[in-house]
Amino acid sequence: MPMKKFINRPENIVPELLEGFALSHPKQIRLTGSNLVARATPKAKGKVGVVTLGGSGHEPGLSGFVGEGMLDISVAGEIFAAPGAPRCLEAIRLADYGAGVLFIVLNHAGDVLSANITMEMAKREGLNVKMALTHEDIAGGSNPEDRRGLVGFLPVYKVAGAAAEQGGSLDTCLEIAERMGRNMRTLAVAVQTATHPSTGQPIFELGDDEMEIGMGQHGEAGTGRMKLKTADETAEIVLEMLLKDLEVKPGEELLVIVNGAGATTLMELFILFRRVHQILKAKGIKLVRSQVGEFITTQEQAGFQLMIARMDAELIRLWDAPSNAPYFVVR
Amino acid sequence: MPMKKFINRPENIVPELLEGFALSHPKQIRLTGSNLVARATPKAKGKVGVVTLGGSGHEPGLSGFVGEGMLDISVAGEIFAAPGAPRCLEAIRLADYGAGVLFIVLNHAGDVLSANITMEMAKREGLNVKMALTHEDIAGGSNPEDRRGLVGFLPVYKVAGAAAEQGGSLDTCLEIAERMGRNMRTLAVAVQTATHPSTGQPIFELGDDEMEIGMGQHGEAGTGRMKLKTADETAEIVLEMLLKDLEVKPGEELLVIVNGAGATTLMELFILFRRVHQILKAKGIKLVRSQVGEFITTQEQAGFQLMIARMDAELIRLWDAPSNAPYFVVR
Amino acid sequence: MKDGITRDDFARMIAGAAASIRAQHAMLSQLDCAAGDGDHGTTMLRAVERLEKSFAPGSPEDLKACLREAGWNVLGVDGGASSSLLGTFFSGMADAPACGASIGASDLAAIFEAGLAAMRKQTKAEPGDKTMMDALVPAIQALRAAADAGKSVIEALRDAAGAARAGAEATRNLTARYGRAKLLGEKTRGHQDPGATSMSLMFEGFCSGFEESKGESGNA
Amino acid sequence: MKDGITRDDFARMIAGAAASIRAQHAMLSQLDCAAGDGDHGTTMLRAVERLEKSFAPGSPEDLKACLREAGWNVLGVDGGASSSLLGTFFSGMADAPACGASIGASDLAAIFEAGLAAMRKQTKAEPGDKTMMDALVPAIQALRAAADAGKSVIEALRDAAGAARAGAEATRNLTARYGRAKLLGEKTRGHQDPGATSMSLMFEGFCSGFEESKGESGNA
Ligand SMILES: Nc1ncnc2c1ncn2[C@@H]1O[C@H](COP(=O)(O)OP(=O)(O)O)[C@@H](O)[C@H]1O
Ligand SMILES: Nc1ncnc2c1ncn2[C@@H]1O[C@H](COP(=O)(O)OP(=O)(O)O)[C@@H](O)[C@H]1O
Ligand SMILES: [Mg+2]
Ligand SMILES: [Mg+2]
Ligand SMILES: [Mg+2]
Ligand SMILES: [Mg+2]
Repeated sequence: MPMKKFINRPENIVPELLEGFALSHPKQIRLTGSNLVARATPKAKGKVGVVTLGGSGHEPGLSGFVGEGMLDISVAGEIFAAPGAPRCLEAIRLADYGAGVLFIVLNHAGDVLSANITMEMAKREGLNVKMALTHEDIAGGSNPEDRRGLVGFLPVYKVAGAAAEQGGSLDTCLEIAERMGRNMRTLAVAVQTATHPSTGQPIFELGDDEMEIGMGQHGEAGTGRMKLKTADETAEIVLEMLLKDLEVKPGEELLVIVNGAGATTLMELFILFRRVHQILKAKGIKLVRSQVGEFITTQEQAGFQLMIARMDAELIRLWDAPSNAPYFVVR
Repeated sequence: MPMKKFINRPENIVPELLEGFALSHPKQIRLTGSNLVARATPKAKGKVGVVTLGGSGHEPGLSGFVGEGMLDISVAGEIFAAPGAPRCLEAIRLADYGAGVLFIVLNHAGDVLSANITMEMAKREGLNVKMALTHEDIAGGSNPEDRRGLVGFLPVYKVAGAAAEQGGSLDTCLEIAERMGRNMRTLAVAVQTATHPSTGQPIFELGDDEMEIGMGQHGEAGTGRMKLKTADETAEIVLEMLLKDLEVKPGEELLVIVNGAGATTLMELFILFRRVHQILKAKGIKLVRSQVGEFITTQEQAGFQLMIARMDAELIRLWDAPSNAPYFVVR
Repeated sequence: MKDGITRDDFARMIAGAAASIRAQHAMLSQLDCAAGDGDHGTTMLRAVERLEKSFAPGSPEDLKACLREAGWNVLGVDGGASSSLLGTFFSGMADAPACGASIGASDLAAIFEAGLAAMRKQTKAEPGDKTMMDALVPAIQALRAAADAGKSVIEALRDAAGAARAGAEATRNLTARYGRAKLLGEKTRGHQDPGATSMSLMFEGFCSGFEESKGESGNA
Repeated sequence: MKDGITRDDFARMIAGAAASIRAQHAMLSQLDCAAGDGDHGTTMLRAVERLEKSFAPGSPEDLKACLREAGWNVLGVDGGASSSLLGTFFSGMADAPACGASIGASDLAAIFEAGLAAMRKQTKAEPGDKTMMDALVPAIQALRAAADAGKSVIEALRDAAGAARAGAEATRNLTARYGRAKLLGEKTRGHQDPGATSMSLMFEGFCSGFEESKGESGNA
């Protein structure tokens, strides 16, 4: 069966999608250098630049969050593959407005490798850059190194981006990013695989009546296969695991994100969120902010990521700060 | 094969999704009366209210666009089914702040029936309400009555909503809505069916190597089946049909919307948009505004809608006006 | 008058229609998959449930009031085209002058005619357009003809049900010109219209409900 | 010195590796489907293309400069873990002191060792972890042992290729502890690691490229 995707030649997917993205948001972003997604209007001198990297095929993530109040530059790799160090280095040079650069990296093998090589090169060049690694996927087990970075990138970009926009120093921005990172947890659920847009191959196999908890963004099979459950049951299982891992106590304030994997509808995400809201309320935990939508997708995979994060007053203030990123406008 | 959707009991889908939606955007919207989606803070007295109706299962459409600068109330029906007149009437009563109500209706058999019955009841009650019908789907042929209302609801809500917010009279708002409506055209393409969330049945059948141009929102089979084409070829075919129907001339200014049907990725929408941009540029037609994303979906159907609209200075100004609707924030 | 209809008879006619729809709702949804969105059975289920409630113990004694309530409740089903039309049908019935306490075949025809007239304000569909009108219009015509010929209520209802069934079956060879199915045009041939089918089922139910009400056997 | 290697010999070794990867890239992507994302063959294709370009006519005459260029270019493939590691490998080779104009087996071992040392700054994976290291480390060890034993370049390369193949094949029974596959843990057993497989293919290619370069037959 031919792949039912609107593409042209597979090897042109990434440049073409970036071109289309840039053309569709000319006021917010532009392509610069080696296809780097940058803010249309660079930040003022003396402010910290915020850069990220990651594979393509997860739209709107990650480049959808370039804009005032969030990222300065996103370095997009090939489909599901990290960009190499040369383009990352170029991005860091460009995003250095004199106050250094915060480099936000999601914990995935390829991204981290590339980021480490970049950091080494950047330091050799004398660039002032610090790296913040996100790793909030509790499916990875208890070792933080094994926890991947999932939709938690969103609050990290948001609060660190706001801190940078407001003139925070590189150390301040790093501290904010790390504080956000330490206080968040994500778990992913998949019910249906996607096809790899370059190869047309299904990414993983899942039985007709199965779902999997602990799914990765690229569909690498996770660990918890089980029979399909209702929305309420699924939300309960996932939320309980997250609350336990983050050791959330009654009275604490949470940000909740429900991220759709691609083919799962917003309708379903609302139904799941409703149950999350009910459970938190019953436990006396305060749901102070939330987002329900598609922030990082894996093609037409069906499933979702649930993220919770413990917030403090400063994180909330930064989360609420304005942004004109194409897929995260905050007034 | 069981349906792979995160739902609970099929008959509870709509109330549960509305509950989740309202809980996820407490600052912008709330549920009122018989599950009507209303602005959290009602408009000031003396302004025109803007109300719409439509089936559920198309999230974020239509209720995702309730907010300051757009809709006052959205009346959501069952999955793919228009709400009945009683709830529409209730909404119109609630949205009457003393300057009358604009009732925006998408041309679909059930919606129009319900809207007409509502209008009759409203008039019997002496309510000041006017109806604007959207019908921009050129797949319906040359008779406007046969043209369905597709994603064109978005600019109509936006410009009429902005006019109302700015204090325009009911006649002004109606004129704006109708002017926007007259100047827009949409065509839909489908490559993969969705399952009906209540029944688990596929909505239509399409061969493994087929696509269909002229698809409806509910997947009622359209008219133009053909072999799958590349993104560029598909964009060319659809855009040419739209430009011809709207009789667009070089130098004119267009708004373009690429709306994903559900499972089609933003990646693909960008690739399609890129080609649209190239063609318009080559023809000397000005693409002045654009939106690429999911505004009205049909479950996990794959495909897209392409909409073009001829803009004038006033329509652009209203399009650019602020909005805090959950799925259409404009700063 | 043995042959007359009271509010309670009407309630049993409704109960009969409800039973008939309940037994066939899956088939109705299936029919709606061919050229629609597969929800017709579900909508009709909700509609007849509300019809029954409108005539349940505790509802008004007055037939007119019950019918008005029934119409409003069916309009409130949020089920798309068919519930709006069916709701309008019952609302319209309430406007019939003949809508008194005990009524004959001719009054019954007048009541149904008033319902049909109200529907015609909302849809231009007529028999031949492949909609519920293909069953409803001939059914009401047969009812009127039977009444005019002096037939009893049950005879008139049987004529109506027969006409409705024939009308519904004939939709198989028609091309849809209204509703969702319209866009499919010629492709709708070969499938019986779901709305017409449910109208035929409702008239069958009216018969059996009325028979039960009067304790009559099938060979009146 | 007949057995020495020049920049041009190195270029032909690269060409041999490229040919070997090209012939098998679909299989490599297929292997990557089992516990990865199915792109390894594509990435390796792009990587070897860039390696070839870095040694193409017009590129620096100096082996060191070519290797540095090759490393940078492979890093720029944007292909995830493997291109970053392979790029680092070639960048690292450029830092070897032995990297002169004409080199022997021992110098070649030193060059590869420098590449490996650079990689080890980026990954803690060692043989047994089911990564490309399972092929690369024994291959370079075999190269060194052959050089120390006074074998010719081609003999040393053949030993290396044999060790790489054995290492790659042995990954089938290992559990992944690095890269994307790590999350799958025990489930990765039974599948040969794609990265190790491509390293083995590259060493085979080095041999055949070098043989062609020297016009030697297989039984040297
Ligand atoms: N304009 C119309 N006039 C008469 N009957 C109609 C009209 N539109 C639809 N119908 C009837 O409604 C039926 C479909 O009902 P249903 O599936 O419940 O509603 P929807 O089409 O909104 O999903 C059709 O089979 C047809 O008989
Ligand atoms: N940390 C690591 N150390 C060594 N080799 C690694 C590491 N991570 C991945 N690899 C190798 O890379 C291979 C996968 O390469 P590839 O599929 O091209 O990259 P990606 O996993 O980013 O898609 C694995 O089979 C493994 O051999
Ligand atoms: Mg999607
Ligand atoms: Mg979607
Ligand atoms: Mg239907
Ligand atoms: Mg891979």
